[in-house]
Amino acid sequence: MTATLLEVRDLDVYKGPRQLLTGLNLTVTTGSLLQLAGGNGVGKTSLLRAFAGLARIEVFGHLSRCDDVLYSGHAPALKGTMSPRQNLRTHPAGLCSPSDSELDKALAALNMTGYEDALTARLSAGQQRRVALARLFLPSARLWLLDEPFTALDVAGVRVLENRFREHADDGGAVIFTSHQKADLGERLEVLDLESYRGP
Amino acid sequence: MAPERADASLAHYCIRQTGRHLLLLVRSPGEIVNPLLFFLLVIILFPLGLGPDPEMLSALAPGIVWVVALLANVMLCMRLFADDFADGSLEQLAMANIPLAVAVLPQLLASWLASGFLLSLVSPLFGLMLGLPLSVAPILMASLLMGTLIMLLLGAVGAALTVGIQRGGMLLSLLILPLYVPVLIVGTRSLTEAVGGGDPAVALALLGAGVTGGLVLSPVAIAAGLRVSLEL
Amino acid sequence: MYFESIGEALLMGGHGGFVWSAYGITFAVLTIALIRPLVSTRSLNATIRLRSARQSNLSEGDS
Amino acid sequence: MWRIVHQFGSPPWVYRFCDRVIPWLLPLTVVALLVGSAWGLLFAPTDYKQGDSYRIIYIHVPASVVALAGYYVMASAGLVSLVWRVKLADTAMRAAAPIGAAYTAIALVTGAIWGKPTWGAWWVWDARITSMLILFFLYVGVMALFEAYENKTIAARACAILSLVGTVNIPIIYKSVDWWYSLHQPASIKFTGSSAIDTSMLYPLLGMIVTFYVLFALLMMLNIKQSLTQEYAHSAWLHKRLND
Repeated sequence: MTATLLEVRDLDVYKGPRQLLTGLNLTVTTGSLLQLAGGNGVGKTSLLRAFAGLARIEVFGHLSRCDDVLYSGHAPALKGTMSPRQNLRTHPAGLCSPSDSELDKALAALNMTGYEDALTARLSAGQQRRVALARLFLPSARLWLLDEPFTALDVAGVRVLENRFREHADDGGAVIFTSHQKADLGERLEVLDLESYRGP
Repeated sequence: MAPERADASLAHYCIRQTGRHLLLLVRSPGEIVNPLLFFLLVIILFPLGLGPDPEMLSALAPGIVWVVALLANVMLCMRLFADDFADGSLEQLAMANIPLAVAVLPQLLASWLASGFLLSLVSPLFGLMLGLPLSVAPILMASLLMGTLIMLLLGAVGAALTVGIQRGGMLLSLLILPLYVPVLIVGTRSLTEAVGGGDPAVALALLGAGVTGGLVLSPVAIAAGLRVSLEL
Repeated sequence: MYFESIGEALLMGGHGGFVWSAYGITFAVLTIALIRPLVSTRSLNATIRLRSARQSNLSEGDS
Repeated sequence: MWRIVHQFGSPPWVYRFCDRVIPWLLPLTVVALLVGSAWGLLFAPTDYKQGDSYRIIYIHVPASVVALAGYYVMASAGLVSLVWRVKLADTAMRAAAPIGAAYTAIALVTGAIWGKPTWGAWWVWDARITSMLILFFLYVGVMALFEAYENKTIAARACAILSLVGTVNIPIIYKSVDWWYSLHQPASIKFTGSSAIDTSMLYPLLGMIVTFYVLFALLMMLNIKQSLTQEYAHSAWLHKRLND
């Protein structure tokens, strides 16, 4: 049963006086993997934030989506003075708090076992990135909106994340992400090149 | 996908977020101690500036205590959302599947507990320095308890609107000081009535009205302000 | 007119200085508020006409 | 499920409206201003208590009244832009702010000048004047907030919110200042109370109040036309309009 998670009809996105994107039409259903591609400054992040509902003032047109959304932006939303466990248990976007076993399983999937209770500030940038991505390995929302999820990840990390994407899509979820390099997700991956929707 | 959980309710979320912010405040004590230190230091300035004469000081004490509490609140509001905005937590707060106006309340409660609440507990000691008799202490504490909460709620609106602006501190005080005028007037009035043997009930009642009105109305403005700042 | 002469109107029983200065300041502020947008609009219009004029000879030139 | 409605509102229509109205409204308002001032200054009788310094009320009272009304005009434009996302409402709000601030400044200056001969002090902590001072800072706050943002579309949304918050607080500020004033000052000094004022003095005052309202509208139209010209400098409809 494929339900529509996100629907966009003739969407225009502005950045102050400049029109970034125009006339965008898109429907994202369960099980789809969508990559937003395009050069720097074409408006990938702005579009993703529009999908998330964080950008509304300069977005015009019809945009409707399901309420069950997980957004991950450039900033990892982690507090340095807390441990990964505390960060993930009291995550501001998480309406329900994961149990310890789910937490350990998620952190293990990103081979962060042993760091659950260390101070996040003392972890390396790559490790902090993995803690931020651990949310994807917890029971989470159906529609994922991920901004550059593969940055600061080593090869192993990228592969783990790609598998998770496929798994999530098979479970009836959907992933929309921005990325510079081509993601190895096979033919299921649709790539939306925003260059063709560039404003005047 | 995410199975409906027993603790997925709003109340659990708010309790968890309040705990989170209290933990953060405890872990970085500067956030709590600064307003209190500021309050003590600035109170000490007035006798140095105006002279130690107890009669004159106790006559001016209500105004001094309240103006200093007001300034401490402005300082607090400058840092209110700054860290969360910088590290992306504010974004995630807006992405929580509940109204932002409700989601922002735990942080305000935690900030108030760590600042206004403590300030009003400590204020009788500072009041003594200004010649405020201990008999007035309960009124002083009650009025500051409510006043600091109203000022935090109003200040948070200004903070939400200026969090995205570099060096937004000066602008913040310009935005919220006019809104603080009624709180200052009513708060000082409650103290002067108490010191003068009059009846502070009217002023305290008005402060109570301010708290309830503030709790209902300002979260909506704060949420709208945060959404604007998140657009940057 | 209420006053017998212009001189008396200026004096206003000693208060003239205050009254006329108040009116002077008010009219100054209102004049500035009135003139500023007019001048700015006029100059903007000039640049727009200039640009559209240049565009039209450009299109004539190469057509 | 939530969705965003298309933006609407037509700048060309408003521009044409301003173009048609301003040419006759501007001279009319200037004449009304001059006639009203002359009436108040030269033809209205003297006040037996205050002498001729009372003539300042013919600009102080209208400026104060319209300054306060101007804030509500600005806030309602903000509300329209906030709720129906009409870009023109942003322009109207931005146009109203500086004029309201100018009116408040006029009210403060004329109030201070009036205070000197009447009560011997340039600054009198009268309830009206104090509230007017706070209103001035509310205006300055809105304008400063608008300048602080680089992206002016987002700035307008922030200012709309701030002006609505200000609207809710203005009655509270005015009432609390009155309460503060009644405690510290015996009610002897009634600045602009509703004292029964003789009709020969009342008519010029009413005339000036109406004139100041019309002037506020005129100044708003001028500012709106100016910002539309700036904003739509590259648009075809403006080129056509300016060239024919």
